[in-house]
Amino acid sequence: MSTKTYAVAIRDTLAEEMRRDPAVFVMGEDVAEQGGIFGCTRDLYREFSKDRVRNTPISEAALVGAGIGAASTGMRPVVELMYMDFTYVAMDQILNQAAKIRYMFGGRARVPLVIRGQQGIGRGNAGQHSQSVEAFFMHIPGIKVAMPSTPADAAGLLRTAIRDDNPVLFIEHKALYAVKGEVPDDPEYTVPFGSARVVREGRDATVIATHLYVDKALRVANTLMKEGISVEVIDPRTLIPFDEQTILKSVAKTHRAVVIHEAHKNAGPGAEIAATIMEKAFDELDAPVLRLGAKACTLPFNLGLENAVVPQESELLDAVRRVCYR
Amino acid sequence: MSTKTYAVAIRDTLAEEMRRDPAVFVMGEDVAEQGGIFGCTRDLYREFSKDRVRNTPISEAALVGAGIGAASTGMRPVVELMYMDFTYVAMDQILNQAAKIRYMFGGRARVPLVIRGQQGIGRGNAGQHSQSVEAFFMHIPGIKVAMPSTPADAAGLLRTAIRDDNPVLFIEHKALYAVKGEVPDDPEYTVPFGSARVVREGRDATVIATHLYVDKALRVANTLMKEGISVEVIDPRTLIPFDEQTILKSVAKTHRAVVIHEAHKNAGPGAEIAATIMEKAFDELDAPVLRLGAKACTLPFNLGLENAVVPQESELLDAVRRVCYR
Amino acid sequence: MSMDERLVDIYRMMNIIRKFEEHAYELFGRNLLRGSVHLYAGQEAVAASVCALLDDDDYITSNHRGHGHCLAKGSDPRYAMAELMGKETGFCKGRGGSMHIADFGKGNLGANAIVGGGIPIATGAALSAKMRGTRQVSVAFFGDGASNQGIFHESLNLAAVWKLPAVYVCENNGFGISVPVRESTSVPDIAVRAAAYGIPGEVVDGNDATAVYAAARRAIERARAGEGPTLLECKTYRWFGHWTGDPQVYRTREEVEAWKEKCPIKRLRAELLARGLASAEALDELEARAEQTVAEAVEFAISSPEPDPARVMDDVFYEGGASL
Amino acid sequence: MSMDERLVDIYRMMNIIRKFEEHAYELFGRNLLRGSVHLYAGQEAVAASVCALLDDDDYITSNHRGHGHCLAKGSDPRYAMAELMGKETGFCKGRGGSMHIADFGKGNLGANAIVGGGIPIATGAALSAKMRGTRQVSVAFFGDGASNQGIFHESLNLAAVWKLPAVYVCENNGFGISVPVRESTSVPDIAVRAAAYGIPGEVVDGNDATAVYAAARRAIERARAGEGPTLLECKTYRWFGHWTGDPQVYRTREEVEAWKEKCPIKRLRAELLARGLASAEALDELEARAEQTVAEAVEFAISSPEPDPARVMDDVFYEGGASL
Ligand SMILES: Cc1ncc(C[n+]2csc(CCOP(=O)(O)OP(=O)(O)O)c2C)c(N)n1
Ligand SMILES: Cc1ncc(C[n+]2csc(CCOP(=O)(O)OP(=O)(O)O)c2C)c(N)n1
Ligand SMILES: [Mg+2]
Ligand SMILES: [Mg+2]
Repeated sequence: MSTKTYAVAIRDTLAEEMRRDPAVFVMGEDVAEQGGIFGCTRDLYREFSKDRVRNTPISEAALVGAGIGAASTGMRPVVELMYMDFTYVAMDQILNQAAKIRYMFGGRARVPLVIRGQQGIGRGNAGQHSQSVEAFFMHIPGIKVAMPSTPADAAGLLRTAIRDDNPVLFIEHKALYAVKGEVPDDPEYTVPFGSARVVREGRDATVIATHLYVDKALRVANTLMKEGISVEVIDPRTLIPFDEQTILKSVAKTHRAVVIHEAHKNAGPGAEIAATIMEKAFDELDAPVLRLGAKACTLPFNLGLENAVVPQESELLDAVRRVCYR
Repeated sequence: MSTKTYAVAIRDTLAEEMRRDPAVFVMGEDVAEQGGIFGCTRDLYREFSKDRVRNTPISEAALVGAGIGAASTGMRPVVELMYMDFTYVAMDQILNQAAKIRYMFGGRARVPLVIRGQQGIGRGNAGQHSQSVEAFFMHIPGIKVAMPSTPADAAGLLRTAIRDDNPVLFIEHKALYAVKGEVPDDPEYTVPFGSARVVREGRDATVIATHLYVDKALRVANTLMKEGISVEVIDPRTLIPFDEQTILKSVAKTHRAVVIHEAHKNAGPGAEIAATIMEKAFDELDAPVLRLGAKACTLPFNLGLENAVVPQESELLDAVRRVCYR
Repeated sequence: MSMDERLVDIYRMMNIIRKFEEHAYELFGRNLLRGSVHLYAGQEAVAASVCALLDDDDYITSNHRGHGHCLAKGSDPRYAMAELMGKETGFCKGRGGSMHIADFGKGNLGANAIVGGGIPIATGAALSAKMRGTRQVSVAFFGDGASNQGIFHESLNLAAVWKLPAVYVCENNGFGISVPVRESTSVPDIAVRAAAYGIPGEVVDGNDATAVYAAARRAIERARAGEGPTLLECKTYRWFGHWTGDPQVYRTREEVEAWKEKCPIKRLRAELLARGLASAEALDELEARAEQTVAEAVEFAISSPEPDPARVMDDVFYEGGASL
Repeated sequence: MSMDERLVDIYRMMNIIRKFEEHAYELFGRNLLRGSVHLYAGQEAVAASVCALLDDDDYITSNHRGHGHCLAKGSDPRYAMAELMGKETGFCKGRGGSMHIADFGKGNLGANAIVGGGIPIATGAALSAKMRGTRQVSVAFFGDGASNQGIFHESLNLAAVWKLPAVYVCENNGFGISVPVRESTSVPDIAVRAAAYGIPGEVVDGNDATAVYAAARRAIERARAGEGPTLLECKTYRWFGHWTGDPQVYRTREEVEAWKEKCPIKRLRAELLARGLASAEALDELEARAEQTVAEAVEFAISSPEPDPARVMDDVFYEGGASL
C-alpha cells in the first residue's frame, strides 16, 4: 500500500500498464510536457517518449476516432479528454462508432479503447466545463462507464478498463484529484467492473452515491447515526455494467433508498437507478426512491449559484429523513 | 379540417409560418429541389426561393451553429437534420451552445431556433440511422423537446416551436410520415408545449406512450377492454416541458402506470417519467411503474432482430396485465 | 504482379462489383432487400484500382456506398450479399446491413452510415501501423460530401502532423444526394484542400482505372515510405440514384446517359484490348465468371438462414477472457 | 474617423485591455477571481484594430480568451470585470464568468469555452445579416488551436459557399495551451487554409496594430461589398500563461521576454509619436485614463452584490409572451 492522490493513482496505473503492454499508449491535448492539465500524465513522456504519450491537436472527434482505429488494429489507446464536456464534440465517434462497432459488425471486432478525463464542479469553470456526462453513455449501449471515487478505485478500475477489450468511458472528477488514499502497490491490482462497493453498512436506508457524493453520504450517515438512523452507503463504481444485485440486496434490507449525484436530476443516472429499484423491488420499498441531482439549469459560474444548483449535504440529510419518517 | 399526412402537416405548417413571418426560414441537406428526404419541405423552395429554403453542405455542426447565430440576430431558422442520429455530430452546438446561451449569458439572449427531423425504426436503416435521441435533450437543460404522434399535433406543435423564443428539438418519426389524420386549417392552430394529450380515458392503468407507441397503446387498450381492464392512454407530446400534472392526475385515478417508448429502456425517457411518478405519487401506486423500451443493444438491421429489440404490443399487453393483476 | 497483369485483375473486380450492384438493385425491386442501399455502379474504377495496390493486412474504411470497397478489398461476395439481406451468414450476422459491412480479416474496418465517420478510424489504423512499425497503409474512402464534415479536416490535419501512412480517397461523384458539389463545396477540386495540411493533393479521372491506379500507387508508396498522407480526388459519377428509391429530381436522364458513355468498365476493356493485354474472349470470360460469382452469392444469401432473434443481445460487449 | 485618428483610439483601447488583464491577474492572485481566466495581454493589437472597424451592430463571437474582444467591441469594463467576479452586475449576472461574456447590445454574441464553438455562430450571424439585407459584418475571433477543430472547416466552407459577410480572425499566439503550433498544426501559416475554401487568406503581424487594421479593413470591406469571407491570421503571442495558474513548462522565460520586446502597445506608441499623430503627453494621459477606467471597474465589481441563489433557476428559458 502507498498513500497517493487520485491523480497520482491514475498516472501510476497508466505507467504500469504501459510498462506491461507495449500496445498501451496515451494521447490527448497537453499530455506530454504539460503532463495533462490535471497532472494525470505527468512525466510519462520521459519514460515512454512522446510516441506513446502523444500531444494532439485540439480535435477531439478525430482523437477518439483515431483511438478507435488504433484499438481495432492491435493497439490499446487511452485517450485523454481534458474535460468530459468535450465528449459533445466527439459524440458521434463515441456513441455511433466506438460503442456500436462490435455489435454492428456482428461481434467480429474488438475496440479496447479507454476514453478518460474529468468532469464536475469545483473550479468555477461554468456551464461548458462543469457538466456530468455519464447519463448519455448509460443510454446508448456498447460502452462501459466507470466513475471512481477514491484513489484505490481509480487505480483498480483504470487497470480493468485498460485491459478490457471494450470501449470504456472512464470518468474522473476534478475535485477528487487532490484527494489522498491508500492504493495497493500490486501492479496487478484490479477492481472488477459491475461490482459496487458497500462503503458503509446500515439498516435503515440505502444511499447510492457517486464521485464526490460518496464522501458526502458518509458524512451524512455519520450525522444521522446520532439520530438513530443507520444508513448504508453504496458506490456503484461502474454504471455500465451496473451491480443491481448489491443494490437490490441492500434495499431488501433497508426498504428505503436515495440516489444522489452531481449530474442533473432530470433524466439523469439516478432516474435509471430509481426506476430499476422500483421495478425490481417495489414490494420491498417503504418509501419512494428519492433522487438528488443538479437542478435543471446550466451550471453557473458564481460559487454561491453553483452550490445552489448541485445537491448539498443538508438536502441529502433531509431526503434520508424523509424516506425514513413517513 | 383537412385530411393530410404527418409529413404534409409539417410542410404546410412550415409554409404558413414562412408566409406569416419573413424571419422564418429553412435550411438543411437536400431541402430544396429534393424537398427533404422525407418530403417535409417539398416544393417550398418554389414559393420561398432557395434563399429561404437552403440546401446545405453535409456539415450538421456548422448548420446548427449557423442556426444559433441567425436566431440570435433576428431570424427564426428551422434547421432540418435528416436523421436525428446526426445530432451526435452537432452535439456540442446543440447542448453546449444552443441550450446554454440564454442562461449562460444571464438571460440576455434569445435563441428562437427549431431543429427538426425524424428518428426511429421502420426502414431497415440499422444502428446509426434508427436511434431515438430524446433522452439526451431531457437531461441537459435549455432546449425544449417535442415529439408529435399525429398529423394534427405535428402541425400544432411545430407552429408553437417556430413561435417559441427558445431552442426546440422537434422530433418526428419516420414511420409516421405517411400516417393520415385530420388537421385544422386554421393557420393559427397551435398546440401548447407542456400539455399532454389524454388519448383515451381509462380507470385501471395509465399507459404513457410516445410516437408510434401511442397507437399501439390504443390497440392494446382496446384488447384489454375485452378483459375488463380499462386503460388510460396519455401522450405527453412534449418531454420538455413535461406535463406532470396530467400524468399524476391519471395515476391518482388508476394507481398503475406503464411507460413505453422506442428509445432504449436503459437511462431512457421512461426512467425519468417512472422515477417522477414514484417520487410524486408513491402512495397512489398499487404496482411499480413499469418501463418498456428498446433493449440495451444497438438497433440491428435485420427486421426480425429489430422487432426483437423494440417493445412489441404483446409486451405492453403483458406489462399492463402485470401491473393490474398483482 | 506487374501493373499490366493487375489491370486485368482490376477489370475482373470491376465486373464483379458492377454485377453485384445490378443484382442488388434487382433484389431491392423484388423486395428481397430492404433498408438504405447505396449502389456503387459507375465508380468501380476507384475501389478496384486502389485496392489492387493493397495487401490483405492493409486497412480501409468505407462509407455508406461501400459494396465496391468491400469486394475490391477481397471480401467474399457471398457474405456481403448475405449481409445486404440481413442474413446470419452475412459479414455482420445481419446486424449491420448494407451500410455496415466490415471484414476485419481483409483489413476492412467497416462501412459507415455517418458521412465522414470512417475517416478518423482509418487515420487511427494508420497511427497503429506506424506505432507497430509495420509497412501497412490505411485508406479512407469517402465522398465529396464528406469533405465538408469537420471530421475530414481534423483527420487530415492529424495524419499530416504525425506523417501517418494514410491515403484519403475522395470519390467525387458530383453530388451529395441531390446537392451538386458546387452548391455545397467551396472549391471545385476537393484535392486543393490538401494544401490546408501541407500534403500532396491530386485530382484524377476516377473513371480511368489506370490513372487511378497510377495516382494511388504514388500515394501508397509515399505512405509506405513514411512520407505521410495524400489526398486523392477521383472524379466520377454514380449511375443509380443516391439510394435505390431516389426519384433523382436533381439531374437529367441525359446527364446520366452521358456519364454512362464514360463507363469505367467499357473504358478499361477498350484499353486492355488496344494494348493487347487480354483478348476479347478472355474478358468476356471474366465477365461471365463475375456474373456467375455474384449469382452464386445471391443464391447463397437467399438460401441462408435469418438470424435468431433470441441471440439479438449477443455481441454488445466482448465477454471473452483473455485480451488480444 | 480617419485611420490616423482611429489609431489613437486603438492605442487607447489597447491600454484599457492591458490594464484590465493586469488587474485581473492581480485579482486572481488575491483570490478575488476564481475559475478559468485566460488573459489577452500581448494580443491587444488584434482585438483593438479589428473592432475599431466595426459598428455597434456588427457582430463578433469570441473565445475563452475573450476579455480583449469584449472591451474592444465597446463593452463597459465595469460589467466585464463584475462578470469575472461572478457578480449580479456582470454581463451574465455571474452565470457565465470570464469564459462566457456576451453583450448583445454591442453585437458581442459571446465568448465561448469550447474551442471553435463560436465560429459557426458568427457564421450564422453573417447569414442573418445577408438575409436581412443589412450591411453588417460578423467577425469570429479564435486561436491557432481552434483552426484544428472540425467546426472551423465546416464554418468556413459554409461561409464561402454562401458568400457570407464574415471575417475569420485567427490569433496565432504560437500555442494551444502547452502545445506549439508546429506540433498540432500541419501548416506553418494557418492562413493558407483559406485555399481550401477558395477565399482570401492573409498573414499579418498581429503585434502591429496598423498592419492588422489595414488587413482587417480589406477583409471587412470585402465582406460588406458582398464578396464573401476572409481568413485573417494574426501572428502574436500571449504574455501570461495559458490561464492564470499555468506553470508554463513549455516555453522559456527568454522567449517570453523576447516577445515582450515586441509589445504591440509600445510599438504603436512609437509609431504614433514618430508619425506625429499624438504627443507623448497625450498618450500618457490616455494610459493614465485607461488605468483609472479599469481601477473603477474593479471598484465597481468588488462592491457589486453577489447574485441571489434563490434566482438561480431564472433564465433557463425565455418565458416572455410576444416574439421578438
Ligand atoms: C453525418 C451525416 N449527415 C448526413 C447523412 C445523410 N447522407 C447519407 S449519404 C449522404 C450524401 C453523401 O454524399 P457523398 O459524401 O458525396 O457520398 P455519395 O453518396 O455521393 O457517394 C448524406 C447527406 C449521413 N449519413 N451522415
Ligand atoms: C473543444 C475543446 N477542447 C479543448 C479545450 C481546452 N482548451 C481550452 S483553451 C485551449 C487552447 C486553445 O488554443 P488556441 O485556440 O490557440 O487559443 P489560445 O488559448 O492560444 O488563445 C484548450 C485546448 C476546450 N476548451 N474546448
Ligand atoms: Mg458524392
Ligand atoms: Mg493559441
